[in-house]
Amino acid sequence: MSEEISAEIAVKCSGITKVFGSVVANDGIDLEVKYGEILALLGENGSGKTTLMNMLSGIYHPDKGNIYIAGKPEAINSPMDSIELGIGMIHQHFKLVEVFSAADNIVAGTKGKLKSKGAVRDEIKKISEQLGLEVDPDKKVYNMSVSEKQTVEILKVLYRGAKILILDEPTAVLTPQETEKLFNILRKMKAQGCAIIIITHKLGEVMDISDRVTILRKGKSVETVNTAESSEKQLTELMVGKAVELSIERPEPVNVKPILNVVDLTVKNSEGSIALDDVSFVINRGEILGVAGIAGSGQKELCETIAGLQKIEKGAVLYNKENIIGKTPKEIINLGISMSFIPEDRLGMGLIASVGMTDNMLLKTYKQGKLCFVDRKPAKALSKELIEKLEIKTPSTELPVRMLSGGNVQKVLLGREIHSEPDLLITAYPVRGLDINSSYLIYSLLNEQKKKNTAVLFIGEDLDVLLELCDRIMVLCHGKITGICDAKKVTKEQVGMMMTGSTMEEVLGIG
Amino acid sequence: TSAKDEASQKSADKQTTTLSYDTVKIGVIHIGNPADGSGYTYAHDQGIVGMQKELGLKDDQIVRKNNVSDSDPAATETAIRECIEEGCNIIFGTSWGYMDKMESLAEEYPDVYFCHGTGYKNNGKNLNNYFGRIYQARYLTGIVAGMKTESNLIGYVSAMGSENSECTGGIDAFAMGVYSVNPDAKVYVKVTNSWYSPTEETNAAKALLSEGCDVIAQHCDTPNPQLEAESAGKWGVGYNTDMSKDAPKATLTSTLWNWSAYYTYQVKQIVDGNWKCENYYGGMADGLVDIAPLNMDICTEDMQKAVDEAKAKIEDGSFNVFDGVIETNDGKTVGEEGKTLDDATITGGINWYFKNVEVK
Amino acid sequence: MTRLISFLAHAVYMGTPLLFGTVGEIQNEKAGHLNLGVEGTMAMGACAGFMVAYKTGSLWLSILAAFLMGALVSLIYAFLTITMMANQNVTGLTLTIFGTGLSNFIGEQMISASPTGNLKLPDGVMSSLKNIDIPLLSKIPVLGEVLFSQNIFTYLSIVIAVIMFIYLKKTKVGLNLRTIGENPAVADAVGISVVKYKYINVLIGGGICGIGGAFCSMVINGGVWMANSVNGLGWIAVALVIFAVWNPARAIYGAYIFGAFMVLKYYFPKNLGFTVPESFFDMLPYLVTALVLIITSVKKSRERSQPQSCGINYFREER
Amino acid sequence: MADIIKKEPLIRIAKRAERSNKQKLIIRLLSVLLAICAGGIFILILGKDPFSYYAKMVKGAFIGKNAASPFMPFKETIKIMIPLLISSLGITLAFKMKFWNIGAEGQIIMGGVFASYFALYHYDMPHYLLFIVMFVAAMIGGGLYGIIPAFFKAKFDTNETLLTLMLNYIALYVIDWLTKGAWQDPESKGYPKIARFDLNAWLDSLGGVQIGWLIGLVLVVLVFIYLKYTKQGYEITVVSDSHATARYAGMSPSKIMIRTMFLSGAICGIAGMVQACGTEHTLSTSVAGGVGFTAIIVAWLANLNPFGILVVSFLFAVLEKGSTVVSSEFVLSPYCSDVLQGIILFFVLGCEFFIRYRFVTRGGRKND
Ligand SMILES: Nc1ncnc2c1ncn2[C@@H]1O[C@H](COP(=O)(O)OP(=O)(O)OP(=O)(O)O)[C@@H](O)[C@H]1O
Ligand SMILES: Nc1ncnc2c1ncn2[C@@H]1O[C@H](COP(=O)(O)OP(=O)(O)OP(=O)(O)O)[C@@H](O)[C@H]1O
Ligand SMILES: [Mg+2]
Ligand SMILES: [Mg+2]
Repeated sequence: MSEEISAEIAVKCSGITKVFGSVVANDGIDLEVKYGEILALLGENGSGKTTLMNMLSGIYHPDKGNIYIAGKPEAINSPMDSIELGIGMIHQHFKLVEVFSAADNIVAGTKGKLKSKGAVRDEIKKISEQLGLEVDPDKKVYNMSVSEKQTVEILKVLYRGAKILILDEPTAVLTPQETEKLFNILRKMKAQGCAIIIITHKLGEVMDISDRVTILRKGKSVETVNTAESSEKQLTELMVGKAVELSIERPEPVNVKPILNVVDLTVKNSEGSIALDDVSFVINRGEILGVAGIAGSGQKELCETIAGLQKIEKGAVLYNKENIIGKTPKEIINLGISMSFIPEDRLGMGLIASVGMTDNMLLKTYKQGKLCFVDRKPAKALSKELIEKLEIKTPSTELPVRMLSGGNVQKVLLGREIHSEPDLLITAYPVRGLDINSSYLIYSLLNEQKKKNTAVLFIGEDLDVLLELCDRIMVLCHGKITGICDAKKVTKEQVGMMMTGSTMEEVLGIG
Repeated sequence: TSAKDEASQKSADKQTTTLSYDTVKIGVIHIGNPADGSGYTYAHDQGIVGMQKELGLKDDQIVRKNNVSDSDPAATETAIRECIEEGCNIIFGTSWGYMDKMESLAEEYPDVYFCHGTGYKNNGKNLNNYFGRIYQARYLTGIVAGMKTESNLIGYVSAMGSENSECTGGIDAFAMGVYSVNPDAKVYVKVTNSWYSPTEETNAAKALLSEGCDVIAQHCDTPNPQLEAESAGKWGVGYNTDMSKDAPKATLTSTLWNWSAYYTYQVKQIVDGNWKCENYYGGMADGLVDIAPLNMDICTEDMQKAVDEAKAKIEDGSFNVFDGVIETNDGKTVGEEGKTLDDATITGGINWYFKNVEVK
Repeated sequence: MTRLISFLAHAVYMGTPLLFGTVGEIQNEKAGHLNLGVEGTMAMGACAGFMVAYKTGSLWLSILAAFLMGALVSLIYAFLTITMMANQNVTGLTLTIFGTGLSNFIGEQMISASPTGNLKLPDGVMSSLKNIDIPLLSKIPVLGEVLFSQNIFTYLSIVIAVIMFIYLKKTKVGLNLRTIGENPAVADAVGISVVKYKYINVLIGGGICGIGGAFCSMVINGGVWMANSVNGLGWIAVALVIFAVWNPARAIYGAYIFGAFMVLKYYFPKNLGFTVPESFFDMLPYLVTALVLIITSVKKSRERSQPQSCGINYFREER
Repeated sequence: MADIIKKEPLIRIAKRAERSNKQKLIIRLLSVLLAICAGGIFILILGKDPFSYYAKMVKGAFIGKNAASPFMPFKETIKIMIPLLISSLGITLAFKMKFWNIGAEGQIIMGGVFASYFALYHYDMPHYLLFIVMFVAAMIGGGLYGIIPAFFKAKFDTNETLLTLMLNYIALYVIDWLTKGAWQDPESKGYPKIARFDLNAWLDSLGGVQIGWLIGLVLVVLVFIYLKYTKQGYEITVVSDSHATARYAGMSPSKIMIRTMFLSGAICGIAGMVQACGTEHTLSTSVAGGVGFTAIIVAWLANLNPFGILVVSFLFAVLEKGSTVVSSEFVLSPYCSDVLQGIILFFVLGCEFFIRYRFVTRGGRKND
């Protein structure tokens, strides 16, 4: 069983299989990564990437197969074993204790006695300086921005002296600038001899950072290629298993007329600081208005204000010239305003995780039935229709949606919202964490809405997509609008600069 | 309801059932657990055991239902029904709260004799009541406490407040006993608001001790007040059973129930065909109440003498405790010269405290 | 003044079993386990402590026994909720039924086996349970009489609370435990062995509750065995955890404040010209707890709240 | 430097695919069987024969020795079941909303108190009118008492588990106070208690048992329909899952929470009224008598299914009634039945595990 494996090979998986109930998540996967190398792991949603990495980090236990670390066969029974082997993983969802300080989060679980605050601070400082990270050790996690949290996660791993680093979709929530910073750190670590495995759905990033790419499809490892000898197109085809056309159409807006007019809107967030600062803009029927901005720049509050979920400080939101401020969500619905809104946190807000599709379809229409009873028949029919139309993978309309994969959850939500034939569709990060194929499906669904003369507010994070899909782009920075520009006339760099605070005038040089 | 009609029909035919020592079967409803080894339930159960011995009944002629909360009518009913189920023809309910349920079940089962302890109801057919002049014994223990106290402060842990005539009357009798030998002594009362609560009783005793009381008397079910006195190096007067078993260094004497006197009398009456459905209100002369032998390690011969003298007067009826005009602690008086309080007042109408009592 | 001092000293005395229960429950909750079985655990500790003292005459052995018994019955809870992932509330309630019943049952069996018909602790134990004046400290006016002229259990409870405070706040294992209580998935991912920590802390917490039980049976009941000696104190201890905002150091004075409410009725002046119903005094500790619960929630603070994962069982592969 | 392959643990836990309803039922039945066996061992330790113990217990809960009324024990069993069933149904509403209402005890008491006011002071109205008045009063009493924790939970996110627990004790002392004060029976000759209700205020009996059982059965159906088919039931599902989702759908989680807790408390209040007017015929501190706590266990074991609750509460009543019969026949301590009940529950609770997980032994990598 023990074949000779070079100690240069940091991780070697051979024939790893993992089954959950009736789902085969990993099916005889092989993978290899050397010290001083960055390997990208690519695959459609549900192809088993996270599962495989979770086995390296000791969260799951493989049903079959062997794992070799630094050339030796190892059984990783728990995260502790994994850490002892020098493996550090940054998970798809942050694993941080919200009420702890950065330092406590970093130190928890490490060996040895609890060091004094000063000593810990010095150590953290030393590591951060080496790689150009910045973090305040005493800051509480709940006060941190997404990228700060990410930094703490990285420090956690480094503090333990990991030589093998696994990052599961670390860039999904980062701005391009932050991503670049992260990549610089990774390159430095690679130079220091670390082995790095990174998972991302963004092909540009794969091309940018990795040395080699391993592609998973339906739980199997189908191919490993050298990044330099490959192209985005080839990777996509390997991942999907067939040739695909990846382009976003942008039909010309027709019948454009204003539907929503936001005037001088100021909103505080739940912590009491200003989240939206004197914001004014117009959304038109028949166009897609993109919103760009670093996460936490007020996108959430904007969506929630329009949906009637936020208290405001001042300003007005005129919907067909009627001010909807002060109305409850129910009143907004009752007014006959059909507004649809896809929340940032799909399962936390928008869907009922513990029940099936049928009951989820009812969420906004359950009041319609006669008397005090809920009429489930139309909802069931709608579920079946959506399963067919959107290729939602679920064994039954009654399986709790919590059990569905992320991509399918997204389709359920979007399907329901679109089905209500809204005049205004608000979507926030609708493709976050989705694979390329599913993402393009969503884009075409949005375009379909646009063609039906719906107004679409699209809050996105991938600037390439924003630039390709939207008609106009509004850029938010710290709750202020730094510019609203024609998507066809700006570049990615210009939008990026506006996201960090430069005004449109400065960027585009318009006096 | 038709069963009920039938039943009352039957009862009309034969008001009382004749029983023999072989066929008699006795159900006892206990509020606590006789196995606890002391306290109210233990005292009643000793009475049952004594009666059983006296009359030579077999073990299976006694059915016990233990831990039947007397503030739980549902549990009470279940317990009584179970006894009847098992063939009991005499039911003794030992606690006050069983009264209403016993009354209604007595109606439903006219063939069964119901005897309820400590209450007042009587249906003239098959439900009577039994209780005793425990205040007589309390008076005697008051004499002991009054002679023993050095600080002239005597503590009294009472389960219930002045709304309860049994407790209040007991305190008054005790305080009168104290007064008879030591007019300077005061009786401090603290109320636990519960018949059985180890924690509350300890706390009440502790508080009394901290106020300088050096004898702790009690009308509650655990020996904790005695034990608390013992660990403080002070003295006490127990209740229900001889608590010198629990606190030999502290308990001067205890107010005792000797329920076997009643149980034996009652069962005999029934079997002998002498059931008259009268209420029973026995006293020291009947042997129903008494005080435990003085603990001579800490008591004196003088105390014994004083107790014996008073006891003789009570037994021969020349002294009735609540005789004459009684001064209360709010400056009023009750009673009339040359008369004694009637039993109805004693059992249900005492809500005043004797002049040397202070509720703290 | 002396009445006030006795009142305060008495409050400390009554606060003692509460302090054990509260510290034990804090440790449980810090491990993510809302253990409603404190009452039953204390009852079993009461039984074991008493019986061992009765048989051996050794105070220290009896405290050890109470601790071990508390830990042992907590093992049932731990196994059911940690390994078998049973609902914590229901398991805790069941533990209370079971523990109280078994404690009373064993006591009853022992009484019937005793020749005197009662169980009384040997004099040696009783004398070691007397109040001990701490040299010097007990001479401090007021404070000395209130705090430093108490029973061995009281001192032990304070020591345990302080140790627990240091453990939770100042040590690595404490930090690891708090991580588990907040988010076991995080703890697991950083290599803290969640199951082991949970078992150890739930068991030790139970053991501490057990000692509190021993106080009830051995001290409050003056050395004679009585059924139901814990008598609801376990429930107050559970509620007190909130008052103490999961901080064992705050639990110390929290317990004494609650102790004070429990004995207030015996010290409240009766000559004020109005009478407060006894029922009201009995209600007071619960009423105050309810108010404290509400007030603490009004001015909520993220750090000073229940550990996030409390009440939710953890399974690594769950999502 | 020998290659040491770390062994995998001897036993580890793995999730299993969803069980079918039939499998679930079988597992639950097996767990009850196992629990009974474990209880049997305890009985054996007591030196009694477990078979005759259980036989006597079951028989004792159904059939009596008295030939004239052989089913009296069964009626007693039903009487025990009634408040348990009704309050479990009440709790279920709250639990469905993930509102951990352990305050059924207090809500039962408050229902009892409100109903008793009419039974004590306005008993002279027509019997059925009185019944309706008491019924409504009980619902209002229990319901209002249920609203208190819901209000604070909605407003300040106050921990409801502990607040409801405290409210139980507060309610208890309210009765205590009524007993010794305002409502003390004037006839009680110096002993604090509340008077026995006038016959007019007693609940009718049907089939030899107070009508509460019928009320319970009706409530089973109503609660089932309410949760499964009504709009309000749907709202409860949504709120239980996520307040944010509910708000997003235009619902007001606070309103729903308060409404649901009103109903939950109101149903518990009915249990109090049924117990006071149907069984106890007076109001006492033990009108709830721990039923509120047992109801939590019942509701949970029944998986919050109203029909399941019917079955489980009946089994509990059998256990309780049967235990008192055996313990007096076998001359056993009353505490034995608590211990036995605990043992049985521990096993049943533990066995729920096998519905969702399985143990995998080392090397045993089969997948089912
Ligand atoms: N807790 C669970 N219990 C049982 N099955 C689950 C559970 N969680 C997920 N699944 C199964 O996992 C599948 C997908 O889960 P997962 O969210 O990991 O996919 P994914 O690859 O992340 O998808 P996406 O990329 O769309 O987010 C579902 O179809 C479901 O059957
Ligand atoms: N805990 C779990 N329980 C049950 N099934 C699971 C679980 N985790 C993963 N799966 C299954 O394993 C499959 C692979 O999931 P995994 O999360 O590894 O996908 P992924 O490649 O990481 O997808 P994504 O790109 O969305 O992150 C899923 O489709 C799901 O069916
Ligand atoms: Mg993944
Ligand atoms: Mg995913």
